[in-house]
Amino acid sequence: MSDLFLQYNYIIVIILMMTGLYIVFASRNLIKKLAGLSVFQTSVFLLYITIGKVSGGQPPILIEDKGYGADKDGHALLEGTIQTAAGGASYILPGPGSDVLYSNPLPHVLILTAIVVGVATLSIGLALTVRIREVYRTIEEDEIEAADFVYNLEGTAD
Amino acid sequence: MNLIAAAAAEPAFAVPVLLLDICLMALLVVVAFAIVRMRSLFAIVMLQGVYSLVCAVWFVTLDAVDVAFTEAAVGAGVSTVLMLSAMLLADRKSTPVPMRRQFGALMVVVLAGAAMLYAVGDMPAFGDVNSPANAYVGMDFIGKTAEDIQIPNVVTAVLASYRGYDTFGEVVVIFSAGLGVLLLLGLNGNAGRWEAKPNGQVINDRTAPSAANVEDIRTPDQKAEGET
Amino acid sequence: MSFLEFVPDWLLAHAPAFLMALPLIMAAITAILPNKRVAWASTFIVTAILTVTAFTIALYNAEVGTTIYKMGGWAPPHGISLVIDALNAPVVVLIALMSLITVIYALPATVAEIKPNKRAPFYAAFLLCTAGLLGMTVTGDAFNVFVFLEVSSISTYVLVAMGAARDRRALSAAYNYLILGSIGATFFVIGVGFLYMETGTLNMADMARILADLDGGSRVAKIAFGFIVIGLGLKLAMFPLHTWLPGAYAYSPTPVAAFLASTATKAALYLLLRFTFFVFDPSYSYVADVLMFVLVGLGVVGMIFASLQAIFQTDVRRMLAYSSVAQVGYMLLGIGIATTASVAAGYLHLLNHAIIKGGLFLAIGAMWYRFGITRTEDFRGLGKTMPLTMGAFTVSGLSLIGVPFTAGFVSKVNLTFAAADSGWWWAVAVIMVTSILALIYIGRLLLVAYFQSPPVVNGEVVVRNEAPIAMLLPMWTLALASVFVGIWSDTMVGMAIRAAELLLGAG
Amino acid sequence: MSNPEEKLGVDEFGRDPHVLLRVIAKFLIPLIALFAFYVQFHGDYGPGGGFQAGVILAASVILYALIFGLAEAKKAFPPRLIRYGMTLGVILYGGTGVVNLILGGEFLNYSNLASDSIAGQHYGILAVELGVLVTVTTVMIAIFYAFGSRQPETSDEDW
Repeated sequence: MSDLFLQYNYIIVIILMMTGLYIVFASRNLIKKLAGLSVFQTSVFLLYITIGKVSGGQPPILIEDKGYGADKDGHALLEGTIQTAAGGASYILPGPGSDVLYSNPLPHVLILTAIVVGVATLSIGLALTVRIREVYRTIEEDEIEAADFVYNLEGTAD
Repeated sequence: MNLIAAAAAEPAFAVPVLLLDICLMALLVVVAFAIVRMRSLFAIVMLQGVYSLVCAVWFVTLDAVDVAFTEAAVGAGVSTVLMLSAMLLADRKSTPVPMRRQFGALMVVVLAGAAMLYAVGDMPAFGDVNSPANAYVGMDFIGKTAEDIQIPNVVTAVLASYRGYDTFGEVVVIFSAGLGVLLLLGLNGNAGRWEAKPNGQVINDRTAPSAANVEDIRTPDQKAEGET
Repeated sequence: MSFLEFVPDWLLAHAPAFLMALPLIMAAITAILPNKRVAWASTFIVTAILTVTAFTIALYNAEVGTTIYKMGGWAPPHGISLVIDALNAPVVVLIALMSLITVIYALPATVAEIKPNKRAPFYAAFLLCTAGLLGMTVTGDAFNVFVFLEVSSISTYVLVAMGAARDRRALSAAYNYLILGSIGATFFVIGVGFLYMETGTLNMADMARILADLDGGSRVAKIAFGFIVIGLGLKLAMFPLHTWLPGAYAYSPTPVAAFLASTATKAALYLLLRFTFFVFDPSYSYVADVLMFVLVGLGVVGMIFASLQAIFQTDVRRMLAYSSVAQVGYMLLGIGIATTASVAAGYLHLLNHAIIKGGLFLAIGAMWYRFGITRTEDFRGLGKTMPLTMGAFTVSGLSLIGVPFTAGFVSKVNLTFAAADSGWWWAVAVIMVTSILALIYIGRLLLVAYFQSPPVVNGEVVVRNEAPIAMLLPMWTLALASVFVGIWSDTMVGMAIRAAELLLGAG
Repeated sequence: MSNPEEKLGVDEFGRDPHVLLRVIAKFLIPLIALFAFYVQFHGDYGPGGGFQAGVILAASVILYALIFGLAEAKKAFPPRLIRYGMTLGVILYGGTGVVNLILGGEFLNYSNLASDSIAGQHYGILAVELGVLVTVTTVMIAIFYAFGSRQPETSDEDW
């Protein structure tokens, strides 16, 4: 049982993802579906970010070593630093002798890309919704299907 | 309180952060469930913005500051503005869906959720520094960035250089979204509107494919705009 | 060999990057070109260069084997790599060639279907779609697949919606496609996320290595596989997940329908092959179970049900769309049997079906262009009024049924033998039955076209009115290609077997 | 919001009821734009980068449109610029990659942009982030213009 407590984040994220998916599947309103899609995708972002979290870590923005050889708490940092090319700064890196921990940057990068993809999809979906509303006078899927059904029976106009 | 005891036993977990996490998660669940129940589209759109904003806050506690920044600007900002302006052009209310028609959706969602919950037991613990995801490629970027690129923000370095090709794709995705919206709506808001009179019968974008009697509700200047 | 001597070394080295960078940059430029003719010309030149590049890549691959291109100079697994091997080189050629053929066809077709001031952005969206499909085919990085999947999907939603200029149902079809396509892509991302959680890498070859070390991995890898199959299943129109497809094919502009029918689902199917056999492995028990029960089961059910649905359609393009769902069933059956011969047959059918369906949709588009034909009963007398177009339709249609000396025959025979070799006699029976169903829905059209007289409109019998040469050329290219493949089948079969050996033979 | 093309008017006494809003906005909008550029060029050192900066820069134009009307915003940021801007961003990004190809490296391998590979990486990241900024800004504004210019068909009484 205590194992599950260490993974509580995944359980919540799964519940959130499925709630978003449920909104997409269960609602018949075009805008509400898109809102659900947005919730679904945002929850997937949460999944990725929780994977990359390191407890006790900090944001993956490298701390510059000011050259004191130790941080303000007096930890020796020499082992963990990298001296860069002439004139460059040196950064404190995780490793033996260093007690700095950074969270995993890779999921962050992936999700930055995914957020952009999400907003692109959303804007196309909304543009389609506006056009559908203009030609069908409704954004309820049932009414749209009913209108299309009539046309499917009639066949197309000559 | 078992949870807090477990957290306290694990030195890496800070209890206040854990409490904050739990509050944020509870808020997210409440907001998501509220969206399910809501019928007013305005409320749904605003709650979607709230959801994104709370997510952004959680991203900060998860050390993903860049993602939090973007999510706040995009999810809570741009998306909400876009959904509001689309809603202005559409409806304000959604019609309720009877419970029996939601049953299929519920089944699908419960199945998918159960499948994922089945895998939870084998997932690495939250915040585990030695999990495969955190011990391999991802963490290498920190050392590599300090060596190869020498900028402090590792996320920028990975985004623009190591995975710059992904970001090129991302720019193209945004470009195609812009292109798509221009094709669908037009910058002056008149794309897709047309009218033709074959055999003296008026048909336009609203009535095609059937030329049945659907009256044209546009104002004369809108029609003129649509012609151009 | 002789051709490759003329290709400069730098092109050989950088061809994989060239394959995406060129259409993506040119799409951006095409979007702002003021003149629609110039826009078409630029699209045509780009797709022509792409086709040459794709053939170069395929020839080079046949000579030197798998090549890896390190994007940005960063070695995998840290950087994104592009991989060209025997599996994706034919798919790259297919996509590039189909884009060239579609662009030639689009010159007259867009006149009827796209407003003049929209044509330059339309061609730009088309180039984006092509680039996205090529991108997801050549990449060796699991997350990069998602990015290019979305590049192609987002432009596809727009292209489908452009059909609203003549039929408003294109809008609701595009919306449905957008919702289901996004759910599919998101499922795929969840799957990749789980795989990342399990392996810590995004490079496909690296994932495969780590999964093999883990002996298939834990429950996380199982669920990852499930989500990837469902996500890609949505994209490739696996049977119960195909509901977006008929609308998208039937109401989109005719060049778009032809291009989508021949490439979009094929690229997704290629990815399914890549993940099932390359990243995962059929030796893991859960992969074998999914192949055996899910892919084969859904494939067979889809073959039968979609063929039956095709028979009852009155709109020809919807009929062809359901037939596509049925044909995807053949490919899934081939993949599901999971022997080298069957995977080769499924892969061969992937390539052949693209040629066949492309030809059919181009012919239907030309008929719509001349006579506004979309319904089956409108085919009356088309053998007389549009003999050349109807000829191309007939050749491609016979190939779809699987008449000897056509491409469809080669792949169906290979699939039948592969099924029989594995002792799957019931699958052989299903292939026979669905071929008969295909005979019914295609034959019905041919009967109407050749044995009924042309309709009388306003007191006059409709006279011969052939499609323009820019439409006939592409459709006959595909029709003759399917005959060519049917008669000289060795090259294609050899390619398919090399691809299957890459997936199964080595490991 | 019902007719966004129309400039927000004055009341019957010739006074501007939104004067406070407009004065504050005039003060705030340049600051927002400035912040966008800070986010852009500080992206190497702290959170931020082309995408976030582009969204913020677009937000400043959107705010201008909301307060002064869409017609005014279209004068300040003409729609014609948008199509070129979208293209320019993609070309900046892709062009950087092509320059790398010409200089003999792989696509998007910035190391050869300068004699020192690290300086080359810095230039490359600067260039591609600029491309992201241009595309994101113009596309966000384009999408807002497209939705804002469309004539709504529901009347305000529906609220």
